[in-house]
Amino acid sequence: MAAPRKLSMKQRYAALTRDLDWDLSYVDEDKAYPYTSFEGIKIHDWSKWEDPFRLTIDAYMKYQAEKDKRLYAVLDSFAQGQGHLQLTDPSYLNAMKLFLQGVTPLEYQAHRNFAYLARFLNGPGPRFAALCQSQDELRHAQTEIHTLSNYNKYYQGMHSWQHQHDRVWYLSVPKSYFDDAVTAGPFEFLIAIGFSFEYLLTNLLFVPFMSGASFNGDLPTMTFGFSAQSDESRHMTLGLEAIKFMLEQDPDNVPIVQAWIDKWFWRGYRLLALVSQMLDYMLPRKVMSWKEAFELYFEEQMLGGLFPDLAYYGIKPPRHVEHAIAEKEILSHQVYWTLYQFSFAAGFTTTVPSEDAQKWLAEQYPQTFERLYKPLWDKASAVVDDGGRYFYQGLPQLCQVCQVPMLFTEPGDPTTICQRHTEFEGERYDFCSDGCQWIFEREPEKYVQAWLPVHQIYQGNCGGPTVPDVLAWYKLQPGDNGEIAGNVEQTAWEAWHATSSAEEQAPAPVAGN
Amino acid sequence: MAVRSIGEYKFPSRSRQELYGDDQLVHLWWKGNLWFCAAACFRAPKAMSWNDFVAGMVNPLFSCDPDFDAATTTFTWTVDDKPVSPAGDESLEALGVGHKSLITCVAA
Amino acid sequence: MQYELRTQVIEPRRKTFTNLTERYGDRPATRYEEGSVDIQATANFHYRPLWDPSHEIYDPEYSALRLTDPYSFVDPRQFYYAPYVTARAHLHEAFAQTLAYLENRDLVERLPQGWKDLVAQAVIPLRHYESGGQLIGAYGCRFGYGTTITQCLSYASFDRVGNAQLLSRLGISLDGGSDGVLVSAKQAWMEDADLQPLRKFVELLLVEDDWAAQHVGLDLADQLLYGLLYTHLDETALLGGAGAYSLVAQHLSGWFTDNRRWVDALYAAWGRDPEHGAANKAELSALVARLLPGALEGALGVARIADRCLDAGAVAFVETRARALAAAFAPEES
Amino acid sequence: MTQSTGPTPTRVRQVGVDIQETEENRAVVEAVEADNEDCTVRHMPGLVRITSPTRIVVNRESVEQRLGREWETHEFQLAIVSYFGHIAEWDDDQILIQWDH
Repeated sequence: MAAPRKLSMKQRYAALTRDLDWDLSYVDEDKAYPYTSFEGIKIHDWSKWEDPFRLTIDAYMKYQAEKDKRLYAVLDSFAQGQGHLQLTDPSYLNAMKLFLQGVTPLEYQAHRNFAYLARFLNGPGPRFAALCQSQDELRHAQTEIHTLSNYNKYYQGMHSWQHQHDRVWYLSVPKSYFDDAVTAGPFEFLIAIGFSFEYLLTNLLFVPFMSGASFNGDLPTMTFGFSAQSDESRHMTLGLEAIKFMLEQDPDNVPIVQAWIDKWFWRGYRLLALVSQMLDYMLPRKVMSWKEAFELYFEEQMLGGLFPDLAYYGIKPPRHVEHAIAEKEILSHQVYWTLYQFSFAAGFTTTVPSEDAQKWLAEQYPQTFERLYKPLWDKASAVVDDGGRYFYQGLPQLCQVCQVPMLFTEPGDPTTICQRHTEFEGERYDFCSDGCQWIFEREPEKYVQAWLPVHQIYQGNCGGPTVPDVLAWYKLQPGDNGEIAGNVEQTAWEAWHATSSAEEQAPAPVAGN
Repeated sequence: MAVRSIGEYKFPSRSRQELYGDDQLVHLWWKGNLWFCAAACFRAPKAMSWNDFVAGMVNPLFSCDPDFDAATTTFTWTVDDKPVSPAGDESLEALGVGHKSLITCVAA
Repeated sequence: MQYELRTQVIEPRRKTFTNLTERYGDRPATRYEEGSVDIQATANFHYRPLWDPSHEIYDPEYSALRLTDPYSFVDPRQFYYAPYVTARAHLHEAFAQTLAYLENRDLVERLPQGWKDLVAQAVIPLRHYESGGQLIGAYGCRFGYGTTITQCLSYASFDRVGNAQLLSRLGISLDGGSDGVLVSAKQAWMEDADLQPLRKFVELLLVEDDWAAQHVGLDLADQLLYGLLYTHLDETALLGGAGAYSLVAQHLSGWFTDNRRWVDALYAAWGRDPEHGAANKAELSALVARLLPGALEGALGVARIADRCLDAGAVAFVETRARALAAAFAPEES
Repeated sequence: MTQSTGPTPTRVRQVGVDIQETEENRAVVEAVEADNEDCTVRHMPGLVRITSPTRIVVNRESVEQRLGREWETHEFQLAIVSYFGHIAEWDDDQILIQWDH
């Protein structure tokens, strides 16, 4: 960068990255890049790949080192100042427990599989972009761990996140999602993660989490989130570039890409069911409703902005998107109601929403909350008033594809659970939706392998036949799971705050703004 | 449609019946009752009698609903969408319940 | 309120994550440990890869070299992302300062002709060699088993493209700010008879199945080439009035020393493994026996160019170094 | 942020960029505001969202004027949180976000 006669950013970038590549002559190209033809995608000219960011290693290192310096300074001062006491309420951390158990391992998986792309894409431009993303994803996994490490010292539910990711029932939802992506070929992975996840859905995942952190006194997560997001914009660009590149290379690629968009939109959307309840139920102080986030980040920005752009290539909005739109009124309620019943076996806690929270939910969901869900919460409250607590006495039926308990309802009928099934080679397989059934029927050989937690428990592969056996195998500790009211975290929190001076105004854990 | 793969791609189901010996997985769904967020999944012997199934699996689950009373709540039943009238000592297998079958009830 | 709260001592419930207390006892963990140990998934993979149905997503069988506990290897540098990028930001910043210093004083232009030829004909073309190393590191990052190992390979991959860019920037500088030298160096990489053995060696490494074989092969070539160009010739440069070359070489030899630390630690971990140690040593010996001749041939080509430019005893140096490597990895007498 | 009632009935095809709200980034936000007449600026917790019905341009010179020092367009990476649209150009002098088609 100190060169007196500077090449332009573009020329310098080309000389320092793409031009490093050479045409192999001692081995066949097909042998060196064996994975880019079996999916049916046709690439005629790898050099047509555009690299918008044009980052060279020196610039990458400089800016990333600066970002991490800022982030770790915040983490250190937070730990020194016992910043965790500034949260709105310890129950806020349920969102972060879900994040560490469910999302951090995905960042790590992305790190490893972008390395696969960094090796096996034929073009040096996309290989280098994939290598940068691989590094970034490792950064995200590690900065998340380090951000939440301080909370882990004082709170439950974070101590065995990696062990749990490989074993616990609801974590098979994110795990199977990503296992599905990394076992696909390189182009499908680019559409699955680079495009569908990073571009189509990432804002729905991250921005609510980070705004939620900022609204609930979680400075480190907010700082981590914004810092990670600055990398995400590079990743979004890679995803968008990938899809345009494939579509421009050959018209035969269009139907293949369309099918992947259809599959991965639905796969990702089902994964985000966990985020929907986080926004509407887990945050003590609400940021925005799932419905509003979905309308803003998905309907406006993606259906309104992106898909008209892709229509140029003949790409249509994803199959089954109308079901997702219709579900925005009911999704979070159904999911949290499910987690409420099964949190005895989870690494987080649940409770009946407070009166204020229910008021907020009724305002956000005037069509559905009071009519469909408030009666359930009233009944659950009555159980509590009688000295009980409703937990489901059994294990749920799971969807073979998304692995979420089959809690979703028929399109247009929010009171009847949706049941779909397909027979394949003499065995019956169950699905939560038309979307998941369609995904199975495209590739049944893949989904028959699914490691479904409920089925595995019944096969005796999860520590033993009883619920306590399974919970021990999950490494759950007292206070990790179950009901919020009266658990060890709440008790400790009250004790910590009781010792502070009387004029202290604890931030009120109420809904709305 | 089949998968596109490099090499043969054929793996057994990880939930196939033979993994459960003489038992099978059975789903139980109280249709129309949203108190239960989803249908339940049980492992039950094929030869289990209907009475044992009701006493050992259905009632303990349904009892989490405070409005349920085993003595008075009556149901109509289907197995995989076919109406059935289960009798006391009839086995699940005889009722047409197969691996991962869906037993549905609607409160009368 | 805040002040009083902050003076209150709250006893932590635990010192770190459970996997680390299970491994190391009840003590606080480092950020390196929290971010590296036991991070990769090990169980209950849902599907087999469509592109390789014979393996699990992460599978120790991707290599003949195994560790009973993959985390018996840890990076002696304790690099997780933050210290890694910080260290490399310093490297690139220092290199930029060196280059600026050389350019401001026209020191690259004023290198003796033999040294200019050496840089243009033998050093700059190796940016493609580094680029091959980038692919080898990425391969190991994907197919290695255990985060402590794959993390090192990931950084090594990134380092390679970084090194290639250092060499490229030197080439741009040598050409007074444009890319003429890069163009001729690439042509040499493709066509110069003395560079073909090295290019062939790299290309053949890229199609080795076992990531560890790729990694060991690259390391053998590294030991010969870095030893020759950035250590042996560095001393020659200081004696021969080519201080500018030495100023550049220090950054690359510094990187190589840093990289050796984890590579040597990995060899040691393979060798001392309670279950696989003996098999690992035998496999490593076999790999070296199989791959060293190609690495040597490649490095000798580069040495011949160096000797043409400078008559610096390069060929002799490489041959001696190769004999030492062969001896170091020779099968143990039984 | 909870006051809006969902998407407007006739959708305008916006592009947008979210920038982390910091002292340093204020110059960037001001430069974008000045150089994009039709843009809308909205403050959200911790970040500033800039949207436009046409395109968003970030000019190096405009940022440098407000910052009082040299500014590389690469530095925008330290500011950006998210965007929607397509990064059509990113060179030494300018960053351009718009839809292609």
